[in-house]
Amino acid sequence: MATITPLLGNDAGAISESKEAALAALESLHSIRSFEEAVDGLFARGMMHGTMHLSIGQEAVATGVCAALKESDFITSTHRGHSHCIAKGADLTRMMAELLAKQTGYCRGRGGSMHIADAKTGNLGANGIVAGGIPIATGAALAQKMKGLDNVVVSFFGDGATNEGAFHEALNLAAVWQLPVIFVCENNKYGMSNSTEFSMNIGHIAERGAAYGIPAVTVDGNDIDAVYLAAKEAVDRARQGGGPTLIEAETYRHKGHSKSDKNLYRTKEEIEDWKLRDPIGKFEHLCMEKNLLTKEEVDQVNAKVRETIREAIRSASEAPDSSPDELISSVFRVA
Amino acid sequence: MATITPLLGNDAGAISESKEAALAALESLHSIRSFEEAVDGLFARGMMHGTMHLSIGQEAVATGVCAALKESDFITSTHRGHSHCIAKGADLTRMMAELLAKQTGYCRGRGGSMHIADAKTGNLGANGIVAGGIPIATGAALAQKMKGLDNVVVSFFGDGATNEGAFHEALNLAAVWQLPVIFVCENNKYGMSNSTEFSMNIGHIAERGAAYGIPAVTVDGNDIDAVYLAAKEAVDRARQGGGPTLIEAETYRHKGHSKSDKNLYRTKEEIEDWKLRDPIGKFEHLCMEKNLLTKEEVDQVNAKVRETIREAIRSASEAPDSSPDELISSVFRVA
Amino acid sequence: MSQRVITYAEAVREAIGQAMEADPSVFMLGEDIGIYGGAFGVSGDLIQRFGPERIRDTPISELGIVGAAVGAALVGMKPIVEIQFSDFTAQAMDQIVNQAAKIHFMLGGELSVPMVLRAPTGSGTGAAAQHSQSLESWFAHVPGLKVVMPSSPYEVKGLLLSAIDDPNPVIVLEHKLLYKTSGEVPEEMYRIPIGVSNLVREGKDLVMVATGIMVSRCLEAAQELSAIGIDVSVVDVRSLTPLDMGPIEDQIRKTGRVMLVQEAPKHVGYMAEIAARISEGPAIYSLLEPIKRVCGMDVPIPYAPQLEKAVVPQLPGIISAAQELLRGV
Amino acid sequence: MSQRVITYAEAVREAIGQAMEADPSVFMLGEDIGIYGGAFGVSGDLIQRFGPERIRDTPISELGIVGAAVGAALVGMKPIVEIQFSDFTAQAMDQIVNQAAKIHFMLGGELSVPMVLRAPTGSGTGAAAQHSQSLESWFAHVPGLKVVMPSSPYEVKGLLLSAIDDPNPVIVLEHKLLYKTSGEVPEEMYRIPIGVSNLVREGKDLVMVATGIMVSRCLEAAQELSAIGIDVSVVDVRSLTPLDMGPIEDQIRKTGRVMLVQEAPKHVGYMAEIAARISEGPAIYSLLEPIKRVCGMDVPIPYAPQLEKAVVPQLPGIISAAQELLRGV
Ligand SMILES: Cc1ncc(C[n+]2csc(CCOP(=O)(O)OP(=O)(O)O)c2C)c(N)n1
Ligand SMILES: Cc1ncc(C[n+]2csc(CCOP(=O)(O)OP(=O)(O)O)c2C)c(N)n1
Ligand SMILES: [Mg+2]
Ligand SMILES: [Mg+2]
Repeated sequence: MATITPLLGNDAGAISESKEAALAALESLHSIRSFEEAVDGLFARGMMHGTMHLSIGQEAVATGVCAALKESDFITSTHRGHSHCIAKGADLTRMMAELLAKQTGYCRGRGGSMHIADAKTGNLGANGIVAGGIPIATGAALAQKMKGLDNVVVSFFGDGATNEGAFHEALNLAAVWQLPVIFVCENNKYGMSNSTEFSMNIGHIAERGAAYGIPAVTVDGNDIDAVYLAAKEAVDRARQGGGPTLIEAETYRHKGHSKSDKNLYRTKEEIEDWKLRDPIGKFEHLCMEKNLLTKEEVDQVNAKVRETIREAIRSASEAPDSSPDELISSVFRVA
Repeated sequence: MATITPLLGNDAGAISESKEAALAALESLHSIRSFEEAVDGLFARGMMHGTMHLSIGQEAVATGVCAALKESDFITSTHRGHSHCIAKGADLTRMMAELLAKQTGYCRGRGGSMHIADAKTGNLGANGIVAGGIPIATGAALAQKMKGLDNVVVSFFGDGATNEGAFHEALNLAAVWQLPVIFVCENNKYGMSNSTEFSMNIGHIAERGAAYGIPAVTVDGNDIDAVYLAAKEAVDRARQGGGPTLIEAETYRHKGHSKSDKNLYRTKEEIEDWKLRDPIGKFEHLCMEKNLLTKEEVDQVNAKVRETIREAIRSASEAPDSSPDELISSVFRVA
Repeated sequence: MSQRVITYAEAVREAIGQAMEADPSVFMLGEDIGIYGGAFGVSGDLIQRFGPERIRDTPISELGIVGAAVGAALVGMKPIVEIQFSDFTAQAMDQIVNQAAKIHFMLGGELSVPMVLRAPTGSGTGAAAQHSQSLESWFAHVPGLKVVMPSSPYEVKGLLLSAIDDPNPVIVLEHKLLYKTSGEVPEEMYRIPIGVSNLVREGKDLVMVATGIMVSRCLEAAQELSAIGIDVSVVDVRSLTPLDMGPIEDQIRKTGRVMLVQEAPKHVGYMAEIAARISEGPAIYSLLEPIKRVCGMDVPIPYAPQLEKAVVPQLPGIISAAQELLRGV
Repeated sequence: MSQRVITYAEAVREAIGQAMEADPSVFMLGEDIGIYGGAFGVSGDLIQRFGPERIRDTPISELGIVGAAVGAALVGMKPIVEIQFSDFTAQAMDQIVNQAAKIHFMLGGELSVPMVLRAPTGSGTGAAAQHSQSLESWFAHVPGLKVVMPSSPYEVKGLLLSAIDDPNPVIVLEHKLLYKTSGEVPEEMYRIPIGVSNLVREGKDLVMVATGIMVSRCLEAAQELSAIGIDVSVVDVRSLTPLDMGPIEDQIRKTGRVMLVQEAPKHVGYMAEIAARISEGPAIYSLLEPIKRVCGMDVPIPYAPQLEKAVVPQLPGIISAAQELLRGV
């Protein structure tokens, strides 16, 4: 097992105000990035198959949002879901094992990157279907309300997903029933090759909240403090029965949409420009500027994370391949 | 053939400002009401089968909107579609024949009330699927734009339909492509038994326009002038390349949702209250008050319409029943 | 068995009510199931008994509704979704097929979706092509879904209670013409296991294999045929996935003749699967005549009453098909 | 026939390009078909040739896209919709099934929907259960839809051009593993009629009936089997609706043995229909052995490469099934 201890249940104001919180957040940010860089490498060397969607550049959204959640809260995730998974506390070895199609992977090698779920940390699953998780999150939130629990559910999705009917129907249900669900849109400006300028006629996805009568806000998704504070407000409201919120976090993916992307639809300049606004660098810089963390401490986190990832790859690689014996018997759960 | 001459292509300001327009509008309003009252009666006497959705009380919306359209413009309609059909100029005999399952009906008896279409008057079809026609209207509008024609398309639908994903996806496409389509929501406060208070968390359906960046307005759907003027503005904008509009027309159906409705979800008082605001009575009153029409003229229209409906029933009844011989050969069009 | 006679709709309602009483995690959601009592009156007074939280009226948004059920099921609830007409499952296919059906397998086995999706199916009410389809073969083809078509009041109560118990998504297709039919139904909570075909009548000349409303129609036909000396077995498939070929093969072995009867259009319909199973052997060796399918025509359901009847198997057609089969034409 | 060899993806692109040149009402719409060139590179440079009006990139909204195509088709355009993976037709089933398929019939015959819906189908790319399905039987079962599964570059160009000409909605399912395969394709605009099965190889010992990618796999198997003295016919079903049983029945009459090969899960899959047609006679009388289906397993498509292969028919499995059929086991 190679786990990190992500920042969950932070309650001490902005993340950059507490050394402990900052360290945990940094560990989460770096774990996501290192995990995905490792995956990218394994992929390039032909050691992974299928397809792969990396969230490099977007790590602050998952990390900032999950910092406002407690363990018993739930999330639904997307095709670009490693960040959500890690920020909610998943075991990196089991994630890596899944991507390597191992029997010890989260999905026993049956799901791959797009389907990682982890019941233990409340991750109800990545989803290969754009917007597929949004109604599911709404239903999980309905269950919390019906059971009288104070858990909340976060649904992560992209800008492109907000053009799907599933987004619309789910937000409407959540609004009508005042469910404890937070809709977090990672607006990375593109749905595959389609920029938001082409796919919608509005400036901000948060404008869509008005159609359902739910509060909506736009935040800088590369500013983990901003993300966290918006999430915290929404989570608190939801937990107290105040209903859903739509949060739009503006961010950017450094890599292409997936392995087969030639990046023809955006400019080098745009990419470089966003790299300057990298959420991890930005957060490290802030912590050091504030004298919250030293360069050494930052490097230590980095080093620890790298070792954890190496360990994850090592033990995942040694695990047995996904077994064909249990295919038929796995379609239905036996009562 | 029993046709009326509905008001199309009005260009002379509010309908109640021109005698000619007022007479034509009144003919349309009465035709819709009389047609549906007749249908209600035939149904009660077991002479019609299937199900039936009546728009009695809502006639001003279809009539007011179509007054702003020209013949070559298109509409898509709904399960509650007689009004749209008649206001756009359909032949009442063929409509009645369809409801009576006759070979001479608009659908040759294959569609019934929920599927009447009339290519000649640009009616692309009623629809048994809630919100089913909205994306279709959008596509028809796309075709007008691509062909460089200045026709517009109106999509009629109910308040309940705006909770469907189809509504969302279609409005977004229309907005992104700036299509000449006008989305007309007949907000009669209920989707079957579900009041808008339960089915959405907003005060006005027009608030949904903001999610797509399209102009949206709420009008009194029982005031034919108000409907017409809003439609006219939207149609003119669309025709000039200004893109789509969402119009919410607030109205009410006097009858139940369909034949099997026991009306348990609304009060007698509410129904009576809305009957006092009946769009036809209101319009007649206005015209007489303005001395635009005399009581006699109004009665004449009424009498003419009644005779037309009687004639429609008479000739439709004499037509041959829908033929079973052409079932198989009618599934595919032969090139 | 009890002598109590209730309708099919009442049997559905009773099953749901009893399950909800027994298990607080069971609830119902769908359009107009509250004060309206359901488009076909199935939920009836459940709203009075259980209130609007557990008999949950929804906006018109089938995809959202099914998705909400999937999400609730994932975290321990047992939702029963009513889709107003089975035709509107088309709106929700992503959540049914890409989510509900696959989650348990695809996500590795920890999570599951104990959801029941009920939908009125079939033609006969003059509601035309978008309100009259029989789409069972779509669902039956999807790995991860169980599919049942209860053929009588007795069947629907027992199968529905099994569906609610089942930790997997189960699609329950209820023929809308059956809702008002009556039959003996015990008051206690009995279960009919999913995945077991039911031999409802035993004869020696031929076997009719049927689903849904065609079961009673075949039984009527069998009755009339017996008057002219033709002795017919009838097997109610009952559970389309998983499918139990046992009683079907037994009867073929005995009678040598098989008629497959469904309302859905013939082409690529469910009965094709049964024909395929038979023709893969060993039952094929017992056939004295080719298999005969008696199915809906390959057309959308028309509105006109005589046309609507003409396109799906009716009693006279079933009877004459049986006679043809026996004459070997 | 021309000697020019191009890929399947190029053949699709060429057909679309030629149709668009010939007819200004033909246009394409779908996700990422513009500058991206399509998720599988099919549209490629069409955006450069025809511009963004006619190679119309869309937001991610499959239901809206298909609905827009239906509406455009109703008023005289000839849209070609690309659904990025056939799995996402689940999102658009209402417009495909309740609208496109039924409009011509249900609305009385005046209007029609000359729409083509193309979608990459099948497994083999490690994309797991939501991106790898073979859903042809859904569409084939719906009256009002035509369904083709082109099995080679030559086939896809000819069938696609027929689909574009057709005044009815046609679903074109392109196996994603075929896109990079090459074959001879004439440059001119030739048509392959929809509704005609194709005998692609003639043998005397047994006939393999296959769809989509299984056609080439069966041809390979036939090749290998011929080396050990087994002489195999292969029929490419090509058009699933309407279905032409002619060549299939001919070959059964000749060989007495039939193997039905599809990638989709076996249960209630398309090949069940062919089995049913055979077993309804007269072809059944020519069978020397029971029918043999070689199909996908009834499981969602798994991610792990060896599992993904294990669940759909591969060459060795097809070969050994043929041998079993000949040995009568
Ligand atoms: C229903 C559906 N349509 C299309 C796709 C193909 N697809 C996968 S990811 C993607 C882009 C999603 O964009 P966005 O929601 O912005 O998320 P991002 O990839 O930017 O994180 C597309 C079109 C899909 N998986 N599901
Ligand atoms: C997709 C779909 N869901 C449900 C129905 C059943 N249904 C028919 S009309 C209706 C109510 C529609 O409400 P609204 O859109 O407000 O139109 P209104 O009937 O008030 O004119 C419902 C639920 C349907 N026909 N289609
Ligand atoms: Mg995006
Ligand atoms: Mg309404």
